[in-house]
Amino acid sequence: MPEKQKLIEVKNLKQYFPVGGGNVVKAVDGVTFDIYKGETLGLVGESGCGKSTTGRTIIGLYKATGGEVLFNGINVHGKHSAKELKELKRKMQMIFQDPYASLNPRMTVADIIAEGIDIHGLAKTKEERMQRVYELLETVGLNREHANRYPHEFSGGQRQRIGIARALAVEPEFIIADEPISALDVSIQAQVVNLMKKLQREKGLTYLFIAHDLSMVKYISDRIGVMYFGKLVELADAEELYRNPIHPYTKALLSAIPLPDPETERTRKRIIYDPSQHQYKEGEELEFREITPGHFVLCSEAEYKTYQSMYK
Amino acid sequence: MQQIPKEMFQPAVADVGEAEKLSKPSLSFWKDVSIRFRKNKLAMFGLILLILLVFMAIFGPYMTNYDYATNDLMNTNQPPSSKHWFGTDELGRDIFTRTWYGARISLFIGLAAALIDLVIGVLWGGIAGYRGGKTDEIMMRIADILYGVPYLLLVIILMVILGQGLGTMILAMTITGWVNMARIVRGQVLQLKNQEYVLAARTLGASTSRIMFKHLIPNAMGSILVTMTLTIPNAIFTEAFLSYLGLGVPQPLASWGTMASEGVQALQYYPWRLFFPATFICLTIFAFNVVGDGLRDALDPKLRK
Amino acid sequence: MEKLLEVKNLEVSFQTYGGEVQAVRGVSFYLNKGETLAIVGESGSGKSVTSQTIMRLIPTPPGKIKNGQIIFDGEDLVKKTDKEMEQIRGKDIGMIFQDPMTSLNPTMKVGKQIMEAVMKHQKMPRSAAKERAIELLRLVGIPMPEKRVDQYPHEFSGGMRQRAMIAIALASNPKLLIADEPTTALDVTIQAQILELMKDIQKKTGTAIIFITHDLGVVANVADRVAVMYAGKIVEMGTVDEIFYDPRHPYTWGLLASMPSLDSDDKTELASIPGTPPDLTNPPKGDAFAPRNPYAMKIDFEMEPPLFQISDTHYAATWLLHPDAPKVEPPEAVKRRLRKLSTNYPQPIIVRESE
Amino acid sequence: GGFQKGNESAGEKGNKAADVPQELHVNIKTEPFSLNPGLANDSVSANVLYQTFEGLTRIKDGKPQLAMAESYEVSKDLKTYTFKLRDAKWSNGDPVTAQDFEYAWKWALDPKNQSQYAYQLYYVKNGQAFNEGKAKAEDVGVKAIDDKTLQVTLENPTPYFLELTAFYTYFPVNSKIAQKNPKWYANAGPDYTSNGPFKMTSWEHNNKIVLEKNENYWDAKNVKLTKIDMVMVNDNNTELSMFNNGELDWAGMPTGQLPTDSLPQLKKEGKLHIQPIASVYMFKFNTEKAPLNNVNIRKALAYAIDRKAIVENVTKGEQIPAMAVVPPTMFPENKKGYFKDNDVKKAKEYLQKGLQELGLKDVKDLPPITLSYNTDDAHAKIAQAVQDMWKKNLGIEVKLENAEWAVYIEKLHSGDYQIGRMGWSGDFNDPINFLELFRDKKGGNNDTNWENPQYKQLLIDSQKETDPEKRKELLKQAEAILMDEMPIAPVYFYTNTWVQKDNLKGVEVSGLGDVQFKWAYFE
Amino acid sequence: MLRYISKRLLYMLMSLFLIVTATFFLMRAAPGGPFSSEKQVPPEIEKNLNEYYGLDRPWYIQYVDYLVSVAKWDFGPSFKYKGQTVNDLINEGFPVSFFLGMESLFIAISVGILLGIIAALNHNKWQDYGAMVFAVLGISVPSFIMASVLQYFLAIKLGWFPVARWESLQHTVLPALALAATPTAFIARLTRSSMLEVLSNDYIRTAKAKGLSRRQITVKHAIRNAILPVVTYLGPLSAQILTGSFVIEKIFGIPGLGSHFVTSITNRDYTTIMGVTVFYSILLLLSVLLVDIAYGFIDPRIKLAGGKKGE
Ligand SMILES: Nc1ncnc2c1ncn2[C@@H]1O[C@H](COP(=O)(O)OP(=O)(O)OP(=O)(O)O)[C@@H](O)[C@H]1O
Ligand SMILES: Nc1ncnc2c1ncn2[C@@H]1O[C@H](COP(=O)(O)OP(=O)(O)OP(=O)(O)O)[C@@H](O)[C@H]1O
Ligand SMILES: [Mg+2]
Ligand SMILES: [Mg+2]
Repeated sequence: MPEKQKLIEVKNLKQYFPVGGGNVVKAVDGVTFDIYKGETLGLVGESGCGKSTTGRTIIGLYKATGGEVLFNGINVHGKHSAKELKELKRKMQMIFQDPYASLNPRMTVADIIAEGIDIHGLAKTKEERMQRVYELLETVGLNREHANRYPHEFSGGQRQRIGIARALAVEPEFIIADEPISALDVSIQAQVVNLMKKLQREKGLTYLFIAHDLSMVKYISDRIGVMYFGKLVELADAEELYRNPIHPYTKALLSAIPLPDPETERTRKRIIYDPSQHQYKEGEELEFREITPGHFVLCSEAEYKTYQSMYK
Repeated sequence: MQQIPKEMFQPAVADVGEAEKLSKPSLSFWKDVSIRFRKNKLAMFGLILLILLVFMAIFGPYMTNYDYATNDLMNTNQPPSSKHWFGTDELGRDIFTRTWYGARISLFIGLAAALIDLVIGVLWGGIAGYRGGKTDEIMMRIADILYGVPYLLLVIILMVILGQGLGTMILAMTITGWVNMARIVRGQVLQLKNQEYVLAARTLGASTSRIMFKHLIPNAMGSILVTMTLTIPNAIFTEAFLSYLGLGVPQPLASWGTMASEGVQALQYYPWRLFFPATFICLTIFAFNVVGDGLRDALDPKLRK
Repeated sequence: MEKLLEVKNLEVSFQTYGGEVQAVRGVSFYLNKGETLAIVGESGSGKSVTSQTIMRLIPTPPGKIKNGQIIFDGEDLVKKTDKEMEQIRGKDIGMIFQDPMTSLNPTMKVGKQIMEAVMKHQKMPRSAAKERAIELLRLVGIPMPEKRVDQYPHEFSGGMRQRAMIAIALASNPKLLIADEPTTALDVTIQAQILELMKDIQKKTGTAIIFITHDLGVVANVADRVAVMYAGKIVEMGTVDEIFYDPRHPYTWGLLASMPSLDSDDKTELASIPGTPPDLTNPPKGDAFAPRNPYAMKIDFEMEPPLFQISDTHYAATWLLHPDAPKVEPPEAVKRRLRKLSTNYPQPIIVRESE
Repeated sequence: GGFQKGNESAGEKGNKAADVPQELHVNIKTEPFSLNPGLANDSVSANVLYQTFEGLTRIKDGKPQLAMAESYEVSKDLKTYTFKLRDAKWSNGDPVTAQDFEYAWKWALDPKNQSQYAYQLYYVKNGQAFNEGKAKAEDVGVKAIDDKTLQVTLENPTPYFLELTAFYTYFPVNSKIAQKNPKWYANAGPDYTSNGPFKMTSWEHNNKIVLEKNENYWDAKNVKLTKIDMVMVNDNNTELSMFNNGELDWAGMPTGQLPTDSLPQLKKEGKLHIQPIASVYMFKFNTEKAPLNNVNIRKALAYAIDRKAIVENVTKGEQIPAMAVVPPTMFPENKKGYFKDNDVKKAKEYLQKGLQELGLKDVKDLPPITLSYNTDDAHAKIAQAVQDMWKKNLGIEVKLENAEWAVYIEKLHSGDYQIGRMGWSGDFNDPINFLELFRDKKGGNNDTNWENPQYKQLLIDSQKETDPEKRKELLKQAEAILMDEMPIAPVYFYTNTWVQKDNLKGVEVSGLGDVQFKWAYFE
Repeated sequence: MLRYISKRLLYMLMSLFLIVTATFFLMRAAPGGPFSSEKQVPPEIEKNLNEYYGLDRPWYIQYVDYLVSVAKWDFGPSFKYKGQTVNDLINEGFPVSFFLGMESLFIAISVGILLGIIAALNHNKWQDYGAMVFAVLGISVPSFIMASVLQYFLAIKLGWFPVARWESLQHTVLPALALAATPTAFIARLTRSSMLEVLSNDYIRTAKAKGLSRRQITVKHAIRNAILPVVTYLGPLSAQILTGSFVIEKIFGIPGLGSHFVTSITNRDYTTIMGVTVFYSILLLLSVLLVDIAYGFIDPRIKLAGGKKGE
């Protein structure tokens, strides 16, 4: 494998939320991974395991409780001049999980999409700006006519596409896509994914792709991380992960994928993951260990041994 | 079954050119707002009323042969009649004429103070709320302090230092007037600033001012407009209060505020002295309110009719 | 079988300054007791609007039911007053909204929002309602529900909010459950859990479900029948098997062909339906799908296709079923699925003329 | 509504006087500054103190009558008064002694005791010196010879001394209590004793004072009212409304005030009571500011005021146009005054003359003139009326400027004004009250920067003159000088205006504008 | 939370200190003094007085004295009302103003919010317009006119209420109404405007889907989300209203605290100015603090306490 350049380095990232009574929710609890330039890292995991929080912390919407995030070697959470920050912001974009909430109800779609263009001065003239907006609308499968409408006048999927168009508008280098296509019909999903791929090919974009649709994740991702309860439990090449899932949660996940075939669906059995099945002993160190090159699993020393033996 | 010619079942492709055409010209946000506003009858009525009031403020005084200052001590406190449409006051001056002279001052003061309050208040409250933390603390404490120091004392000092004049008056009027606006805006901003769309704008690298003006303020517009419509009557009557301290318009020039506060003394005897200025204040505020409401509705795309 | 719901020729449009958006343009379908109808279709095709119209929840104005009937339990919901609807909503018809973040009250604890639904129709005391809320949260797979009931929506993840919405809808065991993309934000394990839960409830109480989703895997899993919508119309409707093994409408073909497959490691471009969906402000003449239809014929640009019946349960609206139309091959990915179904009529018959 | 009711009930009960409740409800507007006679310095306090306390003399029908004093003797040089006190008691039964007087006067003069009105006692020998810390208390010319004999030595002969002893600063204080409890005057209670016709039984600060008949008063048999409710409502319209509603028996001056706008109607209904008082409304000219340094300009301005129009149409209380400075209550002939009211012709002549003297061709060339007044509706109206008159009659455009009271008075006292309004009232019934004002350029309240040696001399002479007629002559000469040099333009003499229950009788409103309810009763 | 509150209390002290300082210097800079009157006090007496009240000492000593007196909550004797201390004035006046203020606040909040809701629920219907007309009257007619008008019509013409003074509950009705008019109207407008925004939110739709009635939706879902601006406004408002209003007290002859705010200044009664200012400021600062705390309860997304925020 050729030496790849790290675009994002996430080091022992922690994000805790205080909730009533002095309790904290450890939404992200010590996550470490890298994303290489030009690749797509898929992030899957149980709902509520901290995927969105990871994404939001990486882009700097939350101040990390611990750990750091480097973008091209620059600490995202460090102090920056306004100009640096703006540039950094342009290079990193996020597609929000909640399409509707992330659209200002008082702005027309054109203004929403063009916001990034305006901020970074990417269009010289009004016409150019509108041209860009129309282009973007069409690339995400919307109509030019939609430009003057307001977010509440759209269907869920259409809103989601507005969010995608907004992120693409500034031509970023890195996009955190938080369930970007969940509300789209498959044909448009395909259209959007194709577009993302195309951009990746042409412009070397890097994605952190958070999703639940495992077939789509598999299709788009180069590598996939699996999260469970704030921790990354497994990380491997996409193919590898699907072929050889090691962590029991990953296995459970893969067994639960519904298939577009009524017959198989009627008979499918899924594996149920029970965290207690690990039977970790008191004081056992859980670490992210490399089972085979590029395939990491969060496990104890004992498990590590068994996993490795299983593999061979 | 209906007969359909066979050739209709020949494969065909869409005419691309047609799809490219835009059926509706694109409207800017403000154009959109203005269209919506104009469809609101009541708001348009308010606007016309305002224009009428301004018109009268400009031309009203010339519709009679009286001026605002000349006494007619033989004809004091006359009820409205064909000679004096709104009656006369305690010095026999024509209330109609004075009302429209007063309109000039009151409308100007009301608008000027409201605008200044709006600008300062919105910026102050917006920045404090959005920045939060120390900034918020310091800015809001400054507002508290201004609010805590006796206003009357403040104004007396202003009067002594700066002397009478329009500038002093406006300053006196706005020195604490914006605080309410700032508080309201801050409250709204606190509520809005964690909305996803603000976060989204932040990830796009939007500057604070952009977030304020494009995201926070438009969404807080309802409360801002309402607060502003309160600022106007406040200013009109603050002017009367300042006159009391010698800071308002010098006598014998009239303003609605001073006319009303003098008129209220005569409520039981010569009610027209209160009625006319008070009515025009009410009408003005009414007009501003309906215009404000109309604007609010027009700015809220969800409330389309 | 008893029809619980019958929607007849429903037309809904929205007044905007850009013109009238004809979101739903004559939708008819029915739903039996205890049955699950999946609605799939293009994004923006009117699925949510249709389902919200059944609940009479589209905002009016700007929305307006221009035409049609919604017969629920023998009564036409379109004619009901708001007060009467209050008795039906939540109790007889439960609904899961598509946008879980904005559909939950941000200033009310999640538990309370569930309790409210419980208390409204089941007259439960407060403490019992809270127990029930916790139970519901547990049922939808939220860990530590005792703690979570007292949290606010913004402290929930996207999927958890969605599950809270599901809990609200399930709270009062409605006769009809409308689930508008209820599992989009759920991972597959939880999704499976939820689907099982829904089926379970359906078995126990005979709830009928309208299930709107884009995930054809889920459709295959839950649906008895499937309706495919495009541009405000149902273009094809049939049992799951009919839709998956014998689709007739080119849009349905397009959908089935667009899915990536888990088994193949093929990283070539996904098939998608080219072009953009029509703008519903001025829907095109003829078949709305025609401009994107690789099999389009001249007539598609001229006349709306009539509805053809292929079997007792299978309908499709496409000129391709016309006897005069040329025989065409569906795309490769679809062809692989095709099976001969014994229930089909020998010839599709027109059941509704095009206007 | 209410007024009618009040009338009816009064008429009904008029026949059986004994049944009419002898309870009086009046409004005193505000909280009195202090109900310690030695500390009081405002009319509100005065109007309470005149009911509760009594000095050596008491004013009735404008003349001092013996009150606490049974008799008195004056020495030849008019400088020593020896008062014999009558057998009187404090409201708690303690006897009123000469020591109580001595104590009270010295207490007020004592610089330690922050009495603002201590100067009212400066007539007493060494009073001023003691107050300024230049003499000891023993040196002050007031001495209790025995329990019932009080000897007062004066600094100079003071013809009006018996008037002064009716003034509240000269009231006695129950020295026994006051020595024990220095804060005796803060509240009603056992320590608040008084020697007047009424005693204070309740004092709700800022709200209400209740006086009841003092059974220990020496003249109690002549006191008919059993109770006086003094409420504090500082709003003219409210006051009148309360009266109309039957909630007050008296509205208007001297304790309260009627709204100006109500006067014409009240007059028409015949309800209005009007009584002239010793008080003058005037405009002061700053004689050091151009163009008011020119006497002819001042005269022009003064002559061009139409006073009659003002009192009839603006102030409306039958005030008397003032073409003099001493009120007609003291100099009855001053009703006519020294010049003609609204003498536009003369005024124009003076103006021409003045302009000539100033070397100006036209009124337009006059330096700008500002007329100042303290904020008040009445003052504002008068100022505007005068402004208009000057403009119409003389073509002089003056600017108006108003200020809050304290700011205004500061400006006036510091000479930072051109023309300023001022009202002046007498503390006691003597012209000197008004003339003294302009004796010295730097004499505290002069403000006009005007001084005239001749005038000054006349006043000094008058002080030594024992013959009242001759003294009056001297004072009149002085007034004539004042009216010739016109450092002030008098406008009108005040009147007291009020409405009262018809069956209320015997209220004594003095020419100085204070009120006594001692003899009041309802019939 | 506790930490936040104690921090805020500290800031409060600082603000109070600044208010006291500013007031002190403004007060001393204002022309005229406590003893200036048309009959000027002879300079010697004035000297005595100044000495007695410590006004002859250098300003910094006086300033420190004031600070100390504020700290000890002993504002000293009133310069004008001899024999009364400023603490007396406050202790006597405040209960009256407080009572009246509470009454007005109650009216303002309940009627205002109710009107606002009715107007919003019936947007652009006659109820809305009716509420608007009412609100316009309330907003554009200041309390001194409102007071006189109420007095004239309800007390003098109709005789329903006593004209003035502070004696029975009946006496409180008119002043409370007059005092409440503007706040009521403003609260109604604020409520209406934010209710309109809230009512178009999706969660209202969810509430409808649960089958909740309009009333339940309004009470349980809409108000809380719409109330924030009202609460903001209520903070300083309650400090103002509870310490009394000069004009209302004047017109109705009410022995409240409000009149002291004005008369102490026109009288240049230094100690009283200081006392009432400090008293009012404390109330103001406290109510502003309460509002900020209330924010967190009303909208859990607002976190002032933690101060956590990206960047
Ligand atoms: N309030 C509204 N005003 C105007 N147009 C609207 C409004 N609500 C929905 N629409 C339009 O109606 C059409 C149908 O929307 P609907 O939400 O039903 O789509 P959907 O099928 O649910 O799509 P998705 O799968 O993306 O959720 C869309 O084209 C949308 O733009
Ligand atoms: N602002 C917050 N305050 C408190 N807890 C929070 C907050 N945001 C997220 N959490 C908690 O953090 C955890 C992770 O949330 P996150 O949104 O990252 O999950 P997710 O992996 O994106 O899930 P989903 O797939 O359902 O969107 C959840 O338990 C959630 O309840
Ligand atoms: Mg998420
Ligand atoms: Mg939808």
